[in-house]
Amino acid sequence: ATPVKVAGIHGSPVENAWNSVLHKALQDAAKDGTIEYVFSEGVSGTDYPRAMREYAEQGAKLIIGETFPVEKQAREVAADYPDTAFVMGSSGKEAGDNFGVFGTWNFDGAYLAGMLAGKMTKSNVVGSVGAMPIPEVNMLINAFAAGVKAVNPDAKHLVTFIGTFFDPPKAREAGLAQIDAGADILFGERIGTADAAKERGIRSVGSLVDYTPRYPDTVFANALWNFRPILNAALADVASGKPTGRDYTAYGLMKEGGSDIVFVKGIAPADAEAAMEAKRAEIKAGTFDVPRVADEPK
Amino acid sequence: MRFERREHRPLALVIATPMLAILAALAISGVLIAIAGAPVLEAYWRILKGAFGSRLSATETLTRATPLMLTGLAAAVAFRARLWNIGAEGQLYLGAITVAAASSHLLGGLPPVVQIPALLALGAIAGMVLLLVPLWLRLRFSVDEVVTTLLLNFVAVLFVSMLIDTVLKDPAAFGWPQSQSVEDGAMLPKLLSRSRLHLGLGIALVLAVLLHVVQSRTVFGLQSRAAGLNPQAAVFAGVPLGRTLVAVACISGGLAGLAGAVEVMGVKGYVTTDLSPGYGYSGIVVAMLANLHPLGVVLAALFTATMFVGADGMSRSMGIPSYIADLTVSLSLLTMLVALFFTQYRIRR
Amino acid sequence: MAVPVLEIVDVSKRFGTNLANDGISLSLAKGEIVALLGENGAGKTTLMSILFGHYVPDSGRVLVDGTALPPGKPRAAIRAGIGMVHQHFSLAPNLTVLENVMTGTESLWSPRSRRAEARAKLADIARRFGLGVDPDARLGDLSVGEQQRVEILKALYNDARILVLDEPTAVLTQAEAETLFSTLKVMARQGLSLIFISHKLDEVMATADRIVVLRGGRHVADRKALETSKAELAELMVGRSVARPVREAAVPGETVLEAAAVTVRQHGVDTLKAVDFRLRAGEVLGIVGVSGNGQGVLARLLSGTVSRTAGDLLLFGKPVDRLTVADVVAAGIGRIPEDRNAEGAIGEMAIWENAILERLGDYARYGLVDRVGGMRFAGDIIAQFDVRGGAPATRTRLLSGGNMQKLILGRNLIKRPRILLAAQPARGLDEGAVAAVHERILQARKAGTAVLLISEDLDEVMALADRIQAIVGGRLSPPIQNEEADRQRLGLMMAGEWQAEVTHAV
Amino acid sequence: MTAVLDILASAGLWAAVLRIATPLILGTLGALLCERAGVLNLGIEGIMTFGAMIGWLSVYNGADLWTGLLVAAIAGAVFGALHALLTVTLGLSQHVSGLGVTLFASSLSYFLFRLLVPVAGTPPTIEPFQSIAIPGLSDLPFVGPALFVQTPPTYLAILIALTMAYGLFRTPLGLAIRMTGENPHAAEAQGINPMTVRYGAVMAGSALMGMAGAFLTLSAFNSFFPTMVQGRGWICIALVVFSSWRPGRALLGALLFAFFDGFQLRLQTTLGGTVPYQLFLMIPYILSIAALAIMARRARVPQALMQPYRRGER
Ligand SMILES: Nc1ncnc2c1ncn2[C@@H]1O[C@H](COP(=O)(O)OP(=O)(O)OP(=O)(O)O)[C@@H](O)[C@H]1O
Ligand SMILES: Nc1ncnc2c1ncn2[C@@H]1O[C@H](COP(=O)(O)OP(=O)(O)OP(=O)(O)O)[C@@H](O)[C@H]1O
Ligand SMILES: [Mg+2]
Ligand SMILES: [Mg+2]
Repeated sequence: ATPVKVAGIHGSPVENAWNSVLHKALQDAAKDGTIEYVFSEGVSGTDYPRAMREYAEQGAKLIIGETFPVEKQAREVAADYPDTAFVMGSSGKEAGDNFGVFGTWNFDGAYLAGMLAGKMTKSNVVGSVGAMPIPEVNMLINAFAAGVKAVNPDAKHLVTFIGTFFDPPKAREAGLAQIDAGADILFGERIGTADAAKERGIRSVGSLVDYTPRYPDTVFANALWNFRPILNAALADVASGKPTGRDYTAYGLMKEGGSDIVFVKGIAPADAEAAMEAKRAEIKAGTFDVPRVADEPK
Repeated sequence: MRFERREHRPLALVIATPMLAILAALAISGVLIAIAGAPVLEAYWRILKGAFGSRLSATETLTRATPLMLTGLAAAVAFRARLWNIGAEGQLYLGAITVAAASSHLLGGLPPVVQIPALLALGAIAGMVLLLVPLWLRLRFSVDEVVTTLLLNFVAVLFVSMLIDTVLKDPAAFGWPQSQSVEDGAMLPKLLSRSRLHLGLGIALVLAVLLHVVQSRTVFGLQSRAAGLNPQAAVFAGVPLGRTLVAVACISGGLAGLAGAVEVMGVKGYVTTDLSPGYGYSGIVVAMLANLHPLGVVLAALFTATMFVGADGMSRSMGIPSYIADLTVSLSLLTMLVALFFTQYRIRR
Repeated sequence: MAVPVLEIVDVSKRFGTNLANDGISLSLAKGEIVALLGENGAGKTTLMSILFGHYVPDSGRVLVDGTALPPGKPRAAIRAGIGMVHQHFSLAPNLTVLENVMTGTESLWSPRSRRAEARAKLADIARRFGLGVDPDARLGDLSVGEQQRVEILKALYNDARILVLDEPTAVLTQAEAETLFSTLKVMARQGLSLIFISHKLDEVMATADRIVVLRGGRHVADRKALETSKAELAELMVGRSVARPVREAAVPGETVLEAAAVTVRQHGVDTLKAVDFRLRAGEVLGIVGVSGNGQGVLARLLSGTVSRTAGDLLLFGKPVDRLTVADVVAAGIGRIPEDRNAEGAIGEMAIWENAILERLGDYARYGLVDRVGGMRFAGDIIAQFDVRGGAPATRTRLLSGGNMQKLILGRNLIKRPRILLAAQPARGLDEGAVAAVHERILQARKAGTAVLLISEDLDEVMALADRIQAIVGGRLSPPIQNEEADRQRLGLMMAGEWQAEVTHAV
Repeated sequence: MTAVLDILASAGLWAAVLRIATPLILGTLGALLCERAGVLNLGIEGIMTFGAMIGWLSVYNGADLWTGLLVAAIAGAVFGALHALLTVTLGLSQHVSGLGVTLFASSLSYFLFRLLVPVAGTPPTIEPFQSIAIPGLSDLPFVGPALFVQTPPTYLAILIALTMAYGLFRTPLGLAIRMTGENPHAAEAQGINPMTVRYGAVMAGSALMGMAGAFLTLSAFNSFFPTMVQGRGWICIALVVFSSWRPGRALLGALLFAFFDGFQLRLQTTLGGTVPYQLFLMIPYILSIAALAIMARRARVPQALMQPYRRGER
C-alpha cells in the first residue's frame, strides 16, 4: 500500500523527551514504509493552528501533535478540515469525527520503578523532580511514590517542581537539592535530574525514554512510554475510514503494550525484582490497577 | 571614513534602500537554505507562497500582523516622545490577563456590544498602568525607563504565570497553567470564516490612521515631539511635560495592552505564558523599521509577518528546520536597520 | 620672528555645502598669545578641531616644530604638545578631578594606574600656575569656573606646549575671566604658546600679542595687538563697520511689573530671598550678578517655569497668583532664555514649529495645529529680523548661534510685548550679532516695552540699562541709576557690598 | 522555621549558590563591561544561547572543554562585533540592535544545531567539567565543601569578577573604558579613540556572555537544548543595574539571586510548593528596579549609556 501522509507538529524541539517519543515512533513508521512523515518543531502556540491548517491543506491524512496551549483553536481547525484526522496530545476531550486525543500514561512503569527504589534506598528518602504540577506529571510522580510506599511504607518522598519544561541545569540543581536533603534515589520526570544523581554517585529513574544508555551507572530503571500503539491504532482507523475522534490514551497503558519498565537487572535486591516482576505481570494481566492520582503530590 | 547626515533624502533612495535590505536578507537566508540542502530559488518562491499564496496563508499573515501593528504603534508613539518603552511585552500580557479575568469574573454575561468594548478598554487600561509605573519612576526619581520597562516585562509575565497557576487558573484545563476563557460571546467577530482573521485587524488599522492624524496634525502631537526632543525647551515653551508624557504613556501602554486584549479576544480565548511569541519586542523592531511613522508601522508589521509566515510555511513545505523563519526575520531586521541608516546618512571618505 | 612652534598651512574643511575653513594658514611662535576672532560660524572651532585632530581636514597640514601631524589623530596632537580646552567642556561629571585629568595619559596596557605620581604632578602644576582644585572632588560637584580650571590642568598635565582655548570666558564671570587671563600670561612667560578664541574685544586687546581674524571660513587679517583697535577688529570680522547702538534718554512710563519680598525655595534652599524690584514701561532694568547667585531662578520665575514660595507679584498693577508659561505668554511677556540651545529652541524641529510652540493657543483650532499660519508667522520673523540661513521649514539646528538668537528675539518681539525678559541675550554672540541684539532691545524700549535685562556682562548692562540692581546670594540690591554706575561700584555691589552700607547706615 | 535554618546551615546550599551563580556572574560582568563603555547590550540572551550551542558543539566534535569555552567566547565576541558595528559605527539605537542580535543569535543557534547534530531521542552528550576540590581549602569544615568544590569555570568566573573590579578602577585601560561610558568626547579629547574602546568593551563583554552560555552546556549540563538559556541573560541585565555598574557588587548580586533560587529549590523539598515559585523569580527584577530608584538620584549610571558617539557631529 502507498504510505499514508502523516505530519507531526511539535510544540517543543524534538529533543524534548515527550516529543522525542512521538518523533521516534513516527520516524520508525516511516522507515517501515507505513507512513510518509513530515514535521515541524518548536512551533509556538500562536503558530500552532496555522501549522495544522497548512499540513491539512498539503494533504496530510493524519496529523499528530500536542494541543495543550491551543485546545480551543485546535478543535476549530479540525472542524474546518473534516477529511484530515487529528490525533493530539491533549488534556481535553475528543471532538467530532476527526479530532482524537491521547494522554501520556506511563505511570505503570513509574509505579514499578518505585517498587525497586523503595527497596533500594538506604537513607529511606527518595525524591522526584518534575516540571509543573499538571495532571500527567502528577500521576507519574504519584505512581512512583505509591510504588515506593507499597514496599517501604516508612520511606519519605520529596517533590520539587522547577516551574519550566526546558531547563536541564535547573532540574539538575533541583536533584542536587534533594540529595542534600537526604534523597538517595531520584525519579527524574525532567532531563537533568539524572545528572545530579550521577554527580553524587546515587541511582536514578528515568521517564518516557530509556536514559540508561545515557547514564549507564546511574539510571537503573525507566518508565518507558511507547507511542507506536497509539499511532498504529490511529493509522488503522484512518485506513479503515473509521472516525478518529476518540480517546487513544489507553493504548499507551502497560497492558496494551504502550508503556513498560526497562531496568538493569541485579541492581535492586533480587527479592525486590521478583516482587516487582510479579506486580508487572498482574498489571499486564489486568488484575492490578496502579492508582491514578492527578492531584499535586505533596 | 565618516558618516554625514543627509539633509535631503532623495525619494529613489528612500524606496531603493529597503528593497536592497530585503534582498540582502534573502540572500543571506539563501546561503543558509543552501547549507540546509534545499534549492534556494524554490525556497524563495515558497516563502512568497507561504505568505500570500492561498487564502489560508494570506489570512494568517494578516492575523499575525495584527498584534504587531498594535505593539509597533505602541513603540512608535512612545519613542517619538523619547519615552523608551520596551515594556510592550509585559503590557501585552497584563492587558491579556485583565481581559480574561474581567470576562470570566466581572463582566461575564453582559451582551457582546457592551462587553467587547468594555473588555478592550480594560485591557488597554491595564497596559497603561504598567507603563505609568516606570514613567513615574522617571519623573519622580529620574530613573531611566529602558531598563525598568524591560525588567517589568519579566515581572509581568511571572505575575501572569502566578495568576494562571492560582486564582485565575482554569479548572477545566486539567491542571495546565492557563487562565479561564473569555466568554464565547465576547470574542471578536471573525472577518472571514474558516480563518483566524478577526476584527482586531480593523481596530489596528483605524488606530494607526488615528494616531497618524494625532501626531502630525494636533497640538498634542507637536507637544509630545517637543517633549521628546528637548524636555527643557519644551517646558520653557509651556508644554506641560509631565502631562504630555503621561498622555504618551497612556497611549503607548494602552496600545500594547490592547494588543494583548485583541490576541486573547480575537485568537486564543484565554491566556497562557506563551500567548505572545515576543510581539512586544517585535513591535519595537516594527516601529524602527517604520521610522516611527504610524502608517509605516502598518507596512512594517505586514512585512515582518510576511517574512515570518512565509519562511515558516516554506520550512514546512521544504522540510528544512523551522528555525529558518525566525532567522529570516532577524536578518531582515538587521539589514533593514542598516538600510534605514543609509537613508539618513551618507558616507564621506 | 622666532621659529614658529605651530604652523597651520592652507587648511580647508567642508561640511556638506558649507565651506567652514577655506585655505586658512596661521602660525604661532613660542611664548606668543594669539587671539582668534570671527563671527559666529566663521570657522574658528572647526580650525581648532582640525589642529587637535578631531576633524580631518579636506586639505592642508598642521606642523608642530616643523613636523607634520597625522590628520585626525588627537593622540598624536597631544603627544606633539597640543592641549585643547573645548568650547563645551569635555569632562565626565561622575569621575573625580584626578581621573578626568589622568585619562589617556598612561599606556593603556599598563597593569596599574600610577595615582600617587599623578596626584603629585597635578599638585605641582596647580601650584606653578595658581590653579588650585581638589583632585578627589567629583567633577560634577564643581562650579563652572573650577571645571574650566580642570580643563586647563588637563592640558598642562599632558605637558602641553601649545594651549588652545575655545571661548574660555563665555561661561566665566568677569572676575574669573581676569584670573584666567593673568594665569595665561604667566604661562606664556614660562614659554607656552597660546591660541584663544573670544568674542570679547576687550579681553582680546588686553591679552593677545597678535590677533587673527577669520570671516566666512577665510583668513582675513593678522594684526599685532598694539597696532589695531577694537573698531578695526569689529569691522574686519563682520566685513563692514559695526558700532554698538547708543541708548537715548527716555522717560519711563507706569510700573508694569513689581515684586515685593518674593522668595523661592527649592529643595529646601531659598534660592531667591525676599527680592524687591519694579519694572516700568519704556525702561531697561539691568540685573547684574555672578552666575549661581539666583539670576537663573529669577528668570525662570518670571518665565513661568518656577513658582514662588512667598511674596507678591504685581503684573500691570494687579496681583497675580501662580504664573504658568501660558499666563506669561498671554500677558504679553516676551522671554529670551539664558541658554538658547537648552531652552530657547529645539534644534531638531523646524523653524516654524519653534516659532509657534509657545503660542500654540493662537495657532491651533480644535486641537489641530495651524501649519499655514505658523509658516507665515515664521516667515515674518525671518524677514523682519534678518534671520539668515533658513526657511520656515528648515531644521533649526542648522542655524548659527547668532541667527538662532535672532529667531528667538523675533519670536518674542514681533508681537510687541509689553514686557521683555532677556537673560544673557548676547552670550556667545559675535560683535555684529551683539550689536544687532542690542539694537532690537533698545528699539523695544523705545516702543514702550519694559525690559528686564539679566546679564553678567557689565559693559552690556551699562550700555543698555536705565537702572541697575545686583543679585547676590539670592538677594537683590536696591537699584542705582545708570549714571551712578561704573565698573567699580557694580563690582562692589556684585560682591554684596551694598548690604554693608545698609548696616553701616543703621 | 528550623527547616529554613537547616537549609541555610547546609554546605550544599552554598555550593549550589556558587554553581547557579556562575553563568549569571559571567553574563552580568559581560553586560557590565559593555555598559561601562556606554553600550547597552540586549543581545545577551541570544549570545548566551549561541555560546551554549557552539561551546558544546566544539566539544562534541572532539575539542577539549577549555577549547570549547574559548570557542564560545570567540563566537560571543563576533556577535559583539556585530552589535558594535550597528551601535558604535552606525550609531543605531542600542536596544533595537540588541534585540535584533538576540533574535538572530538564538535562531541561528537552533538552526545550526539542527543541521549539524543528528536528531536522537535525547540530545547527545559530552563529558562536562568535573568539580575540583581545591587542596587544603576544600578540607575546611563547612566552608570547604560549600565554596571550594566547584568546576573550573566557577573559579574562573570569580577570578574574572575580581580582575574586572581591579581593572576598571585601578588601571589606565579601566579608566579609559569608564571615561568612554561617561563622556566619549572627553575620552577622545584625551587621545583615546572611543570607537575602539567601545568595540573592545562590547566584544570582550560579549565574549564573557558566550562563556556564560557555554557554562550551561559544558559544566551545568552535558547537552545543548534549544531555549535552555531560559531568560538568564535578562536577569544579567537586571543584575548590572542592581550592581550599580560595579563588578564586585555584580558578583554579590549574582550570588544573591542564585541564593534565592537555590534556597527556593530546597524549601520545596521540605515545605512543598507553598509559596508560588514565581515570587522568587521576580525578586532580582524588583530589587533591581528598587535599586535604580534609590540610585538614580546619585546619577551613577554611566552618563553616555545608550548615546551613540559620532565623530565630528554636532
Ligand atoms: N560637525 C559639523 N557638521 C556640520 N556643520 C558644521 C559642523 N561643525 C561646524 N559646522 C558649520 O561650520 C561652520 C563653522 O563652524 P564653527 O563651529 O567652526 O564656528 P565658530 O567660528 O566656532 O562659531 P562660534 O563663534 O559660534 O563658536 C558653521 O557654519 C557651522 O554650522
Ligand atoms: N536643587 C538645588 N538644591 C540646592 N541648591 C540649589 C538648587 N538649585 C539651585 N541651588 C542653589 O541656588 C543658588 C541659585 O541657583 P541658580 O540656578 O538660580 O543659579 P544661577 O544664577 O541661575 O546660576 P547660572 O547663572 O550658573 O545658571 C545657587 O547657589 C545654587 O547652588
Ligand atoms: Mg566655536
Ligand atoms: Mg542658571
